[in-house]
Amino acid sequence: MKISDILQPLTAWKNLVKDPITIKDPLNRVAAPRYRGFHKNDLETCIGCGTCEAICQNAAIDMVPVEGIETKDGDSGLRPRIDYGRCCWCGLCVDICTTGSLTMSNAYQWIDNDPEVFRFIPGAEEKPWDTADKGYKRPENYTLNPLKRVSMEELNPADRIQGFMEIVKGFSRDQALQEADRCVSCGICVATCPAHMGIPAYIEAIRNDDLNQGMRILYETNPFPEVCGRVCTHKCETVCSIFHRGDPVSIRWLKRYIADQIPEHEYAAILDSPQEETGKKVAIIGAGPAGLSAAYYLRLQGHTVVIFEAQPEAGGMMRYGIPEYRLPYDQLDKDIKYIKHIGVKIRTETRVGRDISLESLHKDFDIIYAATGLHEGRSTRAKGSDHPKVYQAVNLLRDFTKGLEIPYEAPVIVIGGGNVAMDIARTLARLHMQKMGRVDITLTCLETEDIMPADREEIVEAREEGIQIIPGYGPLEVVSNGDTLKGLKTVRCVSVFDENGRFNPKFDHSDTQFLPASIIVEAIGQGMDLSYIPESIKKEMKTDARGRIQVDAYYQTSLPWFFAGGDIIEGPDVIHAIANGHTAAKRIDHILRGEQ
Amino acid sequence: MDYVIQELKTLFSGQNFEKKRGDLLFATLDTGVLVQALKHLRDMLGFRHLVLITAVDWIEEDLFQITYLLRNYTQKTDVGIRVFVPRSNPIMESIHTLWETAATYQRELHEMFGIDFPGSPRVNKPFILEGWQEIPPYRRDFDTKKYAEETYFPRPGRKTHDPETYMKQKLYPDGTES
Amino acid sequence: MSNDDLKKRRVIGPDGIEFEVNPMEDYFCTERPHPESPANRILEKFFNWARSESVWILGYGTGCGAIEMRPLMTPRFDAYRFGIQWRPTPRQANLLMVSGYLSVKTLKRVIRSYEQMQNPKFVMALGSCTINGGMYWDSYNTINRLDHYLPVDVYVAGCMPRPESILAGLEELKKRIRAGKGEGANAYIENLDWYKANQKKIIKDWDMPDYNW
Amino acid sequence: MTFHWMQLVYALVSLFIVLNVGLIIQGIVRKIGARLGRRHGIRWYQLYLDLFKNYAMRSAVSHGIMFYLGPVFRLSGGIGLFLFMPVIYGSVWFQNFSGSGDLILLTYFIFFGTLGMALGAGESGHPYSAIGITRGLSQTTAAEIPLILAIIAIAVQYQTLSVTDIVAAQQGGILNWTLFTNPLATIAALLGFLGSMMRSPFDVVMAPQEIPVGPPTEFHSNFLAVLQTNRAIFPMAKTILYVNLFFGGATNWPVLIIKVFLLYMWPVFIGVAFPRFRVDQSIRWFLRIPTLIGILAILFI
Amino acid sequence: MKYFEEDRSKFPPKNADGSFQIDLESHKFTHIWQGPQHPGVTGNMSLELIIQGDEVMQCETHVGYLHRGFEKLMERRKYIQCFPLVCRICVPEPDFNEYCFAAGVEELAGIEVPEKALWIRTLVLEMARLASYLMWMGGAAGSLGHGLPGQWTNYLRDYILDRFEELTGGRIYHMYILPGGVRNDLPEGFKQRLLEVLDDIEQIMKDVKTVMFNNTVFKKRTQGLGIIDPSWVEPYGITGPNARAAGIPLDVRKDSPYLKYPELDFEPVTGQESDAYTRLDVRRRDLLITVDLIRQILNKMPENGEYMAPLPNVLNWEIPRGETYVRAECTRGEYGYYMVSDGSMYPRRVNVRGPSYTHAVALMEKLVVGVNIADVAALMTSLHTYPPEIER
Repeated sequence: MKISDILQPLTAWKNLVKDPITIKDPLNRVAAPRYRGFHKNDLETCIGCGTCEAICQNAAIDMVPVEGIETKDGDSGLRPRIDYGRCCWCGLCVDICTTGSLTMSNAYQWIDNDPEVFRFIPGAEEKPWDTADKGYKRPENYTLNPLKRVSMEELNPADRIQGFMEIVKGFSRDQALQEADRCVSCGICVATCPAHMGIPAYIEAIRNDDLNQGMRILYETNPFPEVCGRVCTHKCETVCSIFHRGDPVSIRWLKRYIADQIPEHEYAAILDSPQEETGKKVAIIGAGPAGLSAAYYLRLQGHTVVIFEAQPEAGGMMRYGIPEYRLPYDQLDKDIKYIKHIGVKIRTETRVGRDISLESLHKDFDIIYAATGLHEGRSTRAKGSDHPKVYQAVNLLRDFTKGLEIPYEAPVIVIGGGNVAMDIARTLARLHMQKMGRVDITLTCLETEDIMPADREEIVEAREEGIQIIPGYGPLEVVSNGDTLKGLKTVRCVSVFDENGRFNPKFDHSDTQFLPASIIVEAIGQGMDLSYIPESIKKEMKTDARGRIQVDAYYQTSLPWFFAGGDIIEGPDVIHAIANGHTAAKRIDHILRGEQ
Repeated sequence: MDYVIQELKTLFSGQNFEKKRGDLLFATLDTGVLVQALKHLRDMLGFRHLVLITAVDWIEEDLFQITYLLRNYTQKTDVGIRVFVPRSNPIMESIHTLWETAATYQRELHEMFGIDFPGSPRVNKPFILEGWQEIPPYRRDFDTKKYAEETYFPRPGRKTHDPETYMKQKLYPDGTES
Repeated sequence: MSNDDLKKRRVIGPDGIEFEVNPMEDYFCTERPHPESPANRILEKFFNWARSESVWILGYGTGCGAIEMRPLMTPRFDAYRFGIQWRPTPRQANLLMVSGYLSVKTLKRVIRSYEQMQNPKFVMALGSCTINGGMYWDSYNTINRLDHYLPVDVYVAGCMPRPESILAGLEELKKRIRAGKGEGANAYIENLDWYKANQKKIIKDWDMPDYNW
Repeated sequence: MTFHWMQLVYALVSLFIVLNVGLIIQGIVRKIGARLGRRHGIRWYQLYLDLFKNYAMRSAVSHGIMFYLGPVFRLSGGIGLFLFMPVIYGSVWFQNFSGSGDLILLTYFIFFGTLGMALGAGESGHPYSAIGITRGLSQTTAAEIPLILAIIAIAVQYQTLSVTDIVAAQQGGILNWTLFTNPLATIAALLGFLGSMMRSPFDVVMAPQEIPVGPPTEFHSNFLAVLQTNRAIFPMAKTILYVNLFFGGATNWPVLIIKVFLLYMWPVFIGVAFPRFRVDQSIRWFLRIPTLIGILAILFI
Repeated sequence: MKYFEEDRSKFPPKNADGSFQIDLESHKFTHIWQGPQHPGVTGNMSLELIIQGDEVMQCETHVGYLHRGFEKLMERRKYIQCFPLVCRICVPEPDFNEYCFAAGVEELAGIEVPEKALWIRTLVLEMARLASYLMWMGGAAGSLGHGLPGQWTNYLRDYILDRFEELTGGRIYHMYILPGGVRNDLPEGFKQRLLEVLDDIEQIMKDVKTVMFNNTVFKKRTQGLGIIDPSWVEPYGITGPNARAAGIPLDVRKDSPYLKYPELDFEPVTGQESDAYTRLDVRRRDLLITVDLIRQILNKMPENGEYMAPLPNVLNWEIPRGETYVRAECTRGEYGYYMVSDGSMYPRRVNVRGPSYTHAVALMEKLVVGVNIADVAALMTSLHTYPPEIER
């Protein structure tokens, strides 16, 4: 026992004169700026994707409807409700939040004697911490779900311009798995897809490397996976929840990946075969996407389906409108062949109204479904546009597919800013390259570049291929000298739509341009040809002021035996056509089975 | 580590050698030679520290994997010895004579997996659980969520919606366009 | 070993006489408890004030939340200045702090500790786990809702609640006591059968006396 | 000295004063202890609240008649010690019942409470209580030895057993205090005092960590409140006894309170800086130096 | 003082294996429980003691009061969902769990962690060590009835927790070391504030040394208490400070360096006596080394840099089949995670090897025999056991 050991401890008494270090008012102490306290949610930004719910290991989050939040495209209308009887304040929900709407305040006090109250919808129910500006927010430098797309391999412009080879190479297995991995399976896209394809489900099938399952899911809603995997307008990707912070998932390419991987001869083994024959007969006019889709689903139900097609081959606009470099014909044939395989009969080069009358079809078949599409070009009606060297894009494309010679004399001017304009411009560019070794094509359209209806990548690729794009100018006059075309005078367009959003272009006549041209191609829209419907039937049918057929939600016209769908109802879009073919098929099936 | 592989291979016909890192090796042995092998590792090769004993339930193959992790403090290396016992009759020789502390691990394995170690001290006494009446909880076929929900019934009043189905109900109720 | 102690048996005493022991009857009171009514109004008000300003916590760290007791006891938060003190024995404590999840094994001890506390007594539940299971909502060994087994006066949200939160919870508890709402002990006795049924449902090896006062 | 009924009233008044002083001094001491730990500590009136609260508890479980009597014995020990001792020297009001020969009685009272407690805690049936009692009795006994030796020393020195006389003998200047007239006895008594005040390093009896909470493990509600009352009175009484025996007593309240407080701070001063001795260690400790000093004190008279 | 020591050579009789024959009905023994609701045990566990007089004859450790079945719960959670779970396994220093889990996942998944993240992780681990030691120091003093050091060290720990809160957004459970890196960079001015706390700690640790370690009563109580023979280290699987106090320099930080420890300059602290006092003192000195390590880390840490490796989508994160064992040195010894992945999104099995597993059960039961019951708490804190990592 050392004496110093007795005395040293007594030095503790020196603390008597020191101030206590106690926090004076602990109840109002503010937590650190990064503190993970109670949740806040910006209801406007939130899209209710439910990713927070998916990552919560405590099942603390419920997705619930909130008053005042409408369900709409890209917004489920649900909002997270957090159960503080479960929450562990890990903040993973904040980290993964696809929109960044969910954050945490640095408030931490919630005391109650009723255990039932500890759950609330951040943002919707007022809480004292709603205004707290400090608290945990997702750090900028990392993310729990990759935001960058897997880059898609494409032919470079110099190569692809040489011919009509497909530009997009498609995903390899690794790439597809990597891209599929980015999906958070929220399912927001399903509602936006016109066909309501089971997108998260087939992406999951890719992840699980179970492509057969993926194929089955695709065919549930869409018998054109190869086509849609290439040329779909992918509305789904515009609402992809990941799009809020990064690149959307390449849903279209993933779909194509599934279809590409499975050889045609395996389809039959993977997919459902038709049910027992019902003996009912359905005639379909037009072997385009709508007609074929309707045919496929009707045939699956066991009905006899015959398609009447005017052109030599089935496919409609998919074949005669879309150039081969975007949609190779063998891929289209792969889809169509399977539809034929299950027993759909296609009578090509049979134009209804010319080779066979609608009345006789009505007599032979229980139901008729007309999906004749938009195959008539529309004119700009600019001065001089009736010149023979002014062509319609749809006609040129159709002729080109049929293998006919089409005019290509340089310089070419294409009028229009949509995908059809791009298609014809790029087709002609390839022709130019093949025939002349250079590209001399100018594309002009009313819309400025940011509102051009064409897909962004189309514009980029067109430029890469040497096409000059002059957006924001409207055609004023086609200048010609007899049979030879001189060029096109354009005028700057100030605005395309008026305040009500109606098409009503305004021009600034002080700013005009003259573009020299040998031929001009108009690609500003298409019209329909309903001449196959006899006047007697047309009279009974309800039509609107502009002569368009009126249908109900199931594409049934006022005549119970007559359905109409596809582009003639919805306007030009493959996926819409496929979707309403499917919808009509379901309804027709009901009627044929005598159900309501 | 190569000499360890060599010894285990020749003396105890070890298989499936897996070098995880420079200082971590996993090997599979037969249950029969395990105690001998561990003794050899301990006394001859210097793996004198028992890091842990644990089990993995490979229910698909109907096997329990028991892992013995040993450490050599002079070489600073670890060896993980795997043995497999059938799930239907999980009995393993006890190694509490080699390491006193092994008894604790074996007690836990007995309770949590139902693997028996005859002769291990207090192996049949409850260790962590009290009044447990179900199958041993760490077995894969024991569903903890189901058990918890049936026994402790979570607070009612919770209902969640799947965005995909909810949007379907709202936007296209019977499969048509809105 | 523990269970054997509670079995009926014959023992030889230090003086050599053999006698029978039935611990469940001999050591514990089997009489059913009854609610204790408050004193008259004015006196009760004074008492409640005294109770609220002298909260003695049973120093039983049942779960992770107990780690925040140390800061409360020590200089930084110093709960003593608010009349809060810790007691090592349940007999002398009047607040049971259930600091988070309760495994079944602990619940058994918590119930016994709670029952040994004297009326009026209070229960404060910390953290998500006591409200709806928290992190361990799907664990086979932890309860989900404390209010099924004990009458809870105040819940404090958090995982785990910060000391500041706990202090705020204690302030809330004091308010409730002063308002005469801290009658959990009587509520427990009035609904004893329900509580006991819930408790016995999950404590499969119920080897203790029913009431343990 | 004759007995008047009025003395009862006087005694009650002084009891009341000393109870309050005891509670407040305890509160202040705890605040001082807290200050060393850099915190505020309890409010100075917290002990009143605790006392009220414990009296206000609605239920109480008794384990038998001795369980009930234990705290009562303990309190009577404290009150007895206090009542048979002059509080203010020369004051009619506060001389209590200090007759002649009461030093023996007082030493008995110091031990009386502990014995009563032993019976009560024993009845509670809690093993912790039993361990606490064993510890308490052995340690108190050991701590009493130097005290008793010191008392014998001063009894020999002053040739009386009456506290009043001892106080009287110390009047008339600070150098008349036993502290200076018999420093060895004072040191022995002060060392013994450490042991009887239930503070570190001699508080293993009440230690919460070292297994038992001590004898009061099972005591609660009113029982505990009685013990708490005693805990206010008993140390006060003990300190007053020391003041009377070694520090010249007091002729008025302020002097008494100052002396009591300073003396009370002595074990606190040591206590906060040290952990606890185990009970065997503390017994050994008491039986060494303090006992030696005590014996020396007697020898040097 | 031999006179006080009773002759125990004959009684109680011993069994063949050296344990005592105990007949409770003979009334020569007392059967008591220390814990679970007792301030004298660390955490929520209990010791079932059979004592004769003041001496412990037999001890059985009871754990399981905190069992939540983490290893089972992890089997039904995705890897990222396990991340908030693991830190709950050990409350005073959750970061070792986070680190081990993250390191295990990274190893199985083959993720390269950025340099800066490694430094921050090292910093976080050392801060956690500091916090844990400080709190434990208070407990160790408290178990001997010494309140003051506990008060001081606990407020220092609170300062560290404040720094943690600032850095990680969490006070106790930091949930900061994600597989792949760490969740956030150091905030503005963090280093400065941390250094101030370190200065405080060094200051107070001097006081702790004078008041606690240079204290005659403290020495009397702890010297010679619970001596661990160096030869027990291997059969009982003793690691960390408990082994170091026996003169065996086991320190994972040195033996199998991880994170940035190879770049830091330190020597493991060892002691010779191997009693409770040495164990406490080894930890005190280790604490000071930690303070020094944090200073070194702050000096050497690069200012800028990525702190997170790119992760795949964590919701669909599949980890290739494999197994591994990752260890770290926590305040109590070797902390390890044995992880088995079966190639799915969910771990097949995660087994946590806490150092207390061996210290609190087998070793405790052996050491406590023959000890005075008043010293049991001190013995326990000197082993620095912590129940949740035993039963998980």
